[in-house]
Amino acid sequence: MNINILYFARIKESVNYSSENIDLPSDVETVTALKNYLALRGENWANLFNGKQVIRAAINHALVDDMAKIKAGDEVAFFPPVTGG
Amino acid sequence: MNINILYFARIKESVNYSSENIDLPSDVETVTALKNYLALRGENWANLFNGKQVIRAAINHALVDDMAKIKAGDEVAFFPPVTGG
Amino acid sequence: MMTVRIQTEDFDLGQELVSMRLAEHAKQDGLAVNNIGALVSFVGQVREFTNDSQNDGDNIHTLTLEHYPTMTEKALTAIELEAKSRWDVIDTLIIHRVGTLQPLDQIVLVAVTSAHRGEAFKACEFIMDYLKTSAPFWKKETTSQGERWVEAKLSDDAAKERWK
Amino acid sequence: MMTVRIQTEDFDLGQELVSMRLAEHAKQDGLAVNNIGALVSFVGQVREFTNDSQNDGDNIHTLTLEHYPTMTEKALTAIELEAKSRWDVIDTLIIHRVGTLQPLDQIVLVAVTSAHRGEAFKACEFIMDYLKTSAPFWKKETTSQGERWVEAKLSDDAAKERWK
Repeated sequence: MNINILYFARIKESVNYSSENIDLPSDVETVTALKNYLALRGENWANLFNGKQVIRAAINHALVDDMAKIKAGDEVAFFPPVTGG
Repeated sequence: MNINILYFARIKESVNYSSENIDLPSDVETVTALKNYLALRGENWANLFNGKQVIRAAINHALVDDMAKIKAGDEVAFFPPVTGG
Repeated sequence: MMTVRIQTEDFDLGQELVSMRLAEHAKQDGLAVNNIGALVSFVGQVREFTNDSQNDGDNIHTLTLEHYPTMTEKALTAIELEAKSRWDVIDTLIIHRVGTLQPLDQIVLVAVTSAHRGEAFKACEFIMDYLKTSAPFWKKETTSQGERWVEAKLSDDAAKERWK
Repeated sequence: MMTVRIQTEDFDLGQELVSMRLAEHAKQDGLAVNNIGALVSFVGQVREFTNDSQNDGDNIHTLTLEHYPTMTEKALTAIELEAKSRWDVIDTLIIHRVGTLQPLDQIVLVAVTSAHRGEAFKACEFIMDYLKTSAPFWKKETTSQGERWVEAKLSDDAAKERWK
């Protein structure tokens, strides 16, 4: 399925772009599965998405946990813990 | 002993003056004793100081409870529970 | 730093708060820069209607504040000192008006600065809870029903008890 | 009533708070008069020095706030709605700046009005605690040591947990 992924803050700087449109294999159905899938892209991606760093996710502008399901057309965002205010 | 007494808010309105200088009998040594002494002045005073109404006291500008001792030269104030802010 | 002002005249809310957040009092006194990150403030104002159990919904015409002049500043300063002893705050300000006010007039401002927000929130609410129960002010309302002294609220005593 | 504004430009603290306490938004919209007795507000500003464990006491040169535009307003509105469902408040306002700021610049204003103070204090602190942990903002500091992303604080998670 096709989704959009957005990256923010130090994750954006680390992967060096802010968004991408991607076709996922059919077995990538959750946030955890998507993180694992991205971690396969190389060392930099592995360091970010192997679970050792806290990476928050939002689907369609709502915070979700890693068990959340992804569906076609979703906007999935990855970012560090927030630090506003 | 000689002390000054101040009255505030509805107590001041009820007794109809705001302060007095008074010579107390030697056995009037606490706030309670002073309240009882004032209550002897007549019905209006009795209604205020017979213990059925909550009347706060301060000695020399500090809130005290009814067991507090009074000494010569003190400024004793009587007032209703405060309602500022 | 801490400040207490009792006054009949109104105050400029924006000016007071900007002065607090920029630590202007401290800087005028040549004190070190304070690293303020948080400003919490409370403004109490005259409501337009009474809404306690005794006198529900009357229009308030005026509210008159009486106080005990020689005690008031002492009581408020003691409350600020207690707040500063409990929390790591940088500056505290209390402005309380006395005399006759109209609906929507400001009555009181409490403002607290600190490095981080938690301390400022706690100290500001603490100061208000103690002011409500320990500072010698009394309110008299005038409504279409006439004049009456505002009664103290049990909820204010309960609010103070939380801090013990 | 409730308002959320995300903006690069500064805001006039006094004007915003006076508008809240006089219920000017409500009155412009022809809503009933609100009987506001209490206004609680929080201002967060850029500190002059870092003071966390990693980078203690450096001068802050600039602070840059990034956010997630399409999510930010939604997240802040959800926090205001949650606050209004928990407490009897009249109006809430959140203004949050983004972009590059200097020391002493205002970052955020949260203001809450209510009839009585307890509800306004709770709702204002609740909104800040949730904003700190749920709204998509990220801070990057520039100091003499270079640039670094500000780390989230465990104390902010703890502050949010209190409300559960």
